[in-house]
Amino acid sequence: MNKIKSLDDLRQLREGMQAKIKLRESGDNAENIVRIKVAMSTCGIASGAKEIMTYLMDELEQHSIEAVVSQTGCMGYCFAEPTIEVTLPGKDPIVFGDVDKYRAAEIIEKYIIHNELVDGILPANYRTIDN
Amino acid sequence: MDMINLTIDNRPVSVERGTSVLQAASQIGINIPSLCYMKLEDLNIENKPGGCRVCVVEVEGRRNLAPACCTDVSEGMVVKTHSMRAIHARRTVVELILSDHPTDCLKCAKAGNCDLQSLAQYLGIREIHYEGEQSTFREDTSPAIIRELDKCIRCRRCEMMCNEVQSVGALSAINRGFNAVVSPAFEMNLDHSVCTYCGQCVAVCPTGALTEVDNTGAVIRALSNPDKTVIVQTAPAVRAALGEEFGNEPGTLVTGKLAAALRRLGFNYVFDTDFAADLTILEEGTELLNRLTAYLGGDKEVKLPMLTSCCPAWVKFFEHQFPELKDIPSSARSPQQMFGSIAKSYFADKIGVNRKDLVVVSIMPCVAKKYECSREEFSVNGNPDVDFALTTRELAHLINLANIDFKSLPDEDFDQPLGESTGAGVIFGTTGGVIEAAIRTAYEVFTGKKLERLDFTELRGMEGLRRATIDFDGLPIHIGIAHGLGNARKLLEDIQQGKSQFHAIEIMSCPGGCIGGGGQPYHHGDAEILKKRQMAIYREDAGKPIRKSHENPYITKLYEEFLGSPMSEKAHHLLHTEYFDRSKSER
Amino acid sequence: MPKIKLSQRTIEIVKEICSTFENNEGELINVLHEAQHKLGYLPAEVQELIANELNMSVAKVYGVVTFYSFFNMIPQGEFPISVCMGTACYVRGAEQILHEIKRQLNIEVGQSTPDGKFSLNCLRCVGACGLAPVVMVGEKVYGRVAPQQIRKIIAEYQEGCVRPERHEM
Amino acid sequence: MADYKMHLLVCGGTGCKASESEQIRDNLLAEVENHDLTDEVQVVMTGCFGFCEKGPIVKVLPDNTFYVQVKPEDAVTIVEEHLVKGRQVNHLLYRDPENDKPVSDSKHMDFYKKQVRIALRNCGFINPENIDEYIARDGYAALAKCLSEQTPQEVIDEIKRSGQRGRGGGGFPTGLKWEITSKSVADQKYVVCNADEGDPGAFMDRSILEGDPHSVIEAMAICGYCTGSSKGLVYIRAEYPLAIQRLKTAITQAREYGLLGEKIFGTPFCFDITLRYGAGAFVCGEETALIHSMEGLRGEPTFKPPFPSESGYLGKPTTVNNVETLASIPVIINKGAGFFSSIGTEKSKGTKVFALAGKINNVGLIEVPMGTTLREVIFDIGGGIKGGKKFKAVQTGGPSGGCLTNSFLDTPIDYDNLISAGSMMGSGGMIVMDEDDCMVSIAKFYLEFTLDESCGKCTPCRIGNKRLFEMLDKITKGLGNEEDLTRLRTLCKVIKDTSLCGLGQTSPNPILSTLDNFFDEYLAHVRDHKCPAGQCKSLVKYTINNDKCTGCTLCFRNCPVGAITGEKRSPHYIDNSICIKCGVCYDKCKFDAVSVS
Repeated sequence: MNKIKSLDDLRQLREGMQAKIKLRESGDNAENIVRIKVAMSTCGIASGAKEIMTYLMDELEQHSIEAVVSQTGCMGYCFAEPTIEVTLPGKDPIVFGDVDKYRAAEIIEKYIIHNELVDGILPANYRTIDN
Repeated sequence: MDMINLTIDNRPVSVERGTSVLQAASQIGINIPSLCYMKLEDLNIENKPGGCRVCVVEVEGRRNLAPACCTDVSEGMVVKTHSMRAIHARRTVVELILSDHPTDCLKCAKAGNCDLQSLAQYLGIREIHYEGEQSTFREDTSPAIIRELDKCIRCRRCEMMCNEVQSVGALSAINRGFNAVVSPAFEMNLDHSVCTYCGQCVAVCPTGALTEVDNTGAVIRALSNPDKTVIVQTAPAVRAALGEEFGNEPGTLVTGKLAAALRRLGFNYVFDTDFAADLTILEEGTELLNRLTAYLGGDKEVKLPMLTSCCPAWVKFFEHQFPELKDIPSSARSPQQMFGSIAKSYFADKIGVNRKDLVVVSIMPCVAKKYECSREEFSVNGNPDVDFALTTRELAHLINLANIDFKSLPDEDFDQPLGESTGAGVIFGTTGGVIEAAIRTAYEVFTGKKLERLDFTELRGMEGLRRATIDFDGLPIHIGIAHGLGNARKLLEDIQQGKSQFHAIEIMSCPGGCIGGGGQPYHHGDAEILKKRQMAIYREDAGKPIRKSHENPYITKLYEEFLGSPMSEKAHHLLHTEYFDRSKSER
Repeated sequence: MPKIKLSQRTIEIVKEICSTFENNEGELINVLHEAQHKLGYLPAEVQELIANELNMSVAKVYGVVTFYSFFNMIPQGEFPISVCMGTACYVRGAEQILHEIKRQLNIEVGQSTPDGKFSLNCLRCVGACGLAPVVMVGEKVYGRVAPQQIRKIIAEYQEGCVRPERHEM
Repeated sequence: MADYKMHLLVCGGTGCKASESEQIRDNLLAEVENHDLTDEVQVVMTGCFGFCEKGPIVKVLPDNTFYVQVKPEDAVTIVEEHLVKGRQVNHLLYRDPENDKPVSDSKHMDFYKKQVRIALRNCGFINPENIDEYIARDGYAALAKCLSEQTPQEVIDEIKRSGQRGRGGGGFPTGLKWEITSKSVADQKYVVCNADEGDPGAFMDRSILEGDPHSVIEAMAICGYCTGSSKGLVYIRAEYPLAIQRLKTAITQAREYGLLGEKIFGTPFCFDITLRYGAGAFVCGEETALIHSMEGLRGEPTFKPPFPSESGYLGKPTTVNNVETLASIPVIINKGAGFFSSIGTEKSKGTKVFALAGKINNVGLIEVPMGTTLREVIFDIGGGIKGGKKFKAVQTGGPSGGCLTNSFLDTPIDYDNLISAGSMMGSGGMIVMDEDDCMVSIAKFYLEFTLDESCGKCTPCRIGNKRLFEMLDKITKGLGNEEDLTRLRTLCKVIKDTSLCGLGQTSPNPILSTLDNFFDEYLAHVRDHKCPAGQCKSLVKYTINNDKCTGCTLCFRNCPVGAITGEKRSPHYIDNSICIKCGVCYDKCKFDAVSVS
């Protein structure tokens, strides 16, 4: 273990460490940031949900967007897997189907950053398991 | 000097910074009653736990009452010492103490001399509103001291004396809460502890929780037995204090009345321990000179400094705490025991009485002397050299009991041959006295010259540790003096570490020496009394026609008729002793 | 008080503890903690030895031992039972629990069962007020204890349990 | 280190640990491994979440799901359902007591809604055994800031401006305390953390030390910098093994990082910390007693002045601060005095941690802004009284405090209000009592505690409290009279007025406050020889109703002392001279035939 010899050392260490517990901070502050749930059931995983989740996390990081990406169970849209649910602060959740990397990038670029709607929204007639 | 102005009971007063409210009040004649607090001025002894809460006073601006003993004055302070609130609190506190105190004052050894009793009287307590369970403890009787802790009020004075002043460490506060009390380890009896029986705990105990073993009954029985010849010896410090018990000013010398009273009590012979003190000087002085001569002759084995050995508490102290130094003190017995030994041999022969029929009583300022005469090595076939040791207080009690009007007694002399003494024997009663007496003799014997100046003021005083160098005709002799065992410990530690430069050291267990002994009339925390007793001792010395032990004609006669010479085989047998390692024993 | 003779090993242990604290009188409480931890309790002979090692009076050591309720001078049961007497436990019925344990074991607080298996003590809050009333057996905490459970808890320890590791005097 | 997608936080506080939370963690780890998720899911044992009533607690992040009363066997379900399938485990969710609806996010629980966590900021959030996590939460930034940017006096001024007062009970301004030590001249000074939390029913300090030990270490170092001291001592209860272990780990880590030791942050400042253990003496919470205890002596208090700030440990100037006080210091430095002083009331700034316990639904550890009312604490956060009983009183301040009734429920909590209400802040224990609690017995309970814990040095506390206890005992046995009540009050006042230390000066408070607020109840005991709450055994009589008793013999068989007699199938009878009033017959009777009077 290296000694912390200056304020800068401490700062560096802190920044490195903050990423590791950011997840907890964001969880605590979820209402005010972007929340994305990736349906991670058997069919979802089979259609590449895991890769999409990692891709989303990386992309959001790149764009410095504070977001919570979590996995959730089957949303019931097996025909449209992988599906993700995006909740912007103060808005209702919107579910996107058939999300591949290209569409994921589009969702981030258009919906999350610029708040424009993107094709492929699934009808919001389901209930999230939270409710 | 930094002065602080304050108001006590509407009177302005200006005192030094660091003065307590209690002291400040007493400076303008306001007496705030206190109980646990005790200060012996100039002796560096202070007990200030702030525990009894009797001295609480009202200080303007403070939420609670403040203990006057521990509250230092501050600028502009306004104190009310006797407001109704303070009086009410004080009375309640004393009632609480009494609610946990036996009410057997009628037969308490301390009745009439008890600080708690006086306080309850002063506060006019006629009823205790808060009765309840009382704490009870097993009574502990040792050869010298009785502990009746039911009467303990947790002032902690004894603990302070035993630890801080004497560094003995026999006592400590134990348990907590309602069961807290002061006790030896494991609540064992004192005789299983490192207690030296110096009796300083007894000397400061405000109640009857700590008292001496009462031997008056045994003495009365002996005196009333026609088959016994009962003789008495009285220690030097007794004559400087006994008067206090009969209303004399502290420092009044009552030597003549003392002898008269003892005679009226029925003792067959009234002798003086001072005689034995002179004898001690010859033995101990000779031993010192022998050691010195050997040392100067290049003997590296010789033990120096030589330590005095007349104080039994001190002897027990080093036996427990410094057993490895046990061949350093002089082997001479204490004057009490030399007296007993000579009385039951030389004198018994002289008057033709069997030692079994001779009862030797000693009047001592000390409680450890009771223990000393019970030591096995000081008896012959189970018959002790000294049968009973009474304290000054016990003697006063006997005198009263016998309806002797002490103050109107004529002055009488001691009997001969064991009643003759010199000024040197007298000063044994105070710190520094033994060594001064020894020097008066040693100088003349060593140098062969007559000593011109007898008053060695450099050896006198109340400093706990004193040192002086005496010129033995060109040879500087370094003297150390300690009174109080805590001070003694410092000198012993130096010896242990090989740092001691002294040739001879005098050690007395009690602060002030024997005048401050545990068997003396209670000083109730007034150190002035000790100083006055000390002055009285030196007065007695100055008035004596002979002031050097070796000039005591009866001592000379004793050697001629009986002992031969100092340190002779016979003298060794009768007047010297050995010491034991008590550090590991079951004590 | 019955005398016990300390084994050479015990003497060494105590001396070693004292020397880790540099035989410093001021470390007395730490020394006592360590000694009790290793020996289970602090008999008079151990206190004498400690006093000797730290160069202080036995009376003082005893004074400290009897001041703090954490220190024991008698051996504890193989399974010391402690009942929390904190306020939260008290208002949730700790007294009844204590009473039931006393009844079951037929001992008073501060005593051990004749077979040396259990000893009973009360302690101040253990800080598990959410679980009040709380009983501890050794280090194990039992929460939300009802008087009816006591028999079962004691039975757990009645037989077949491993004796906690402790040095014999 | 893997980049985890999920964190599972398991409460490692003493309460949850006693309910096997370590086993839960182990099972979770095993399950995570079974499902090959070790690279994605991190399982962390944190400090206390505070919601002890519902422990053991497991929190899943980032979706902030709060599982309560988890059992070791639930680990399988949590991993399979929540982690793998992404479905919350419904039966482990907290249910709103109002409408029985599950609440998954702790933020929406009443228990957490009104809390503001400063001292507890990291408890239940970070792994207390990992210094990195503390650093990630701005840990040691305050120390760095002080050392590199501020003079000791500037730091002291900042703390003085924050208005923080000692959280140990006395409420002495922290900044002022530091200033006095800093101005004392000595070759060595000491910083002492008082972690001898002894109030029965209080566990704030323990939770902080277990959950966030670094915050205390950092604050002690800051205090060392301000007061010019290089040595810190933590006086901690030996009864807190977990806190001791966490603290030791934290000190070792801080030393490895050079945050304790020589030349901290490359400045000339040196500071290190050692531990001293308490040994079960409540009075050692008093600072002079604590200092004596650290010196290896009996923990007896001495008269103040001199205060430890001038003459303390080994006679040197010593700052003694409570755990909670210290834990807030880094926040004050990082966020500024203004942030802290914006919270609270005029004379009591910031937040206060309370240990909520007793007859309350949500037992736990909470932190609220000063000025929050008792009602908000007890009914909103605490969820009201257990079992639908009626609120009777709340005891604050432990053995030094008092019992407050209904009429004080809307009093904003701060130092001064509590004192004028006849209680005190104390260290933060808050025990709620309901209609079944006899207030005379409660007063007696506290007195018994003080009696046990009195050091015995001064007369009023040693003997006075004994007499108070005896009088209360008499009253609860129905042997008291009205005159006793007057004597009780008189003696209480003298004890307060004359005792040597805080313990004795406050020990009569539980009696005085119950005498003031529940005088009728005392009267019932002495006049009618009745205990309205039915708690005083001597005043209770069990009888069997002839009409209802079926003679089933169940009571007869369960009576521990053989006080019940009667033939099978005919009414039984209780001999009250034998009955010990254990209540077993009452509990066992299936026919409601046993009545209490």
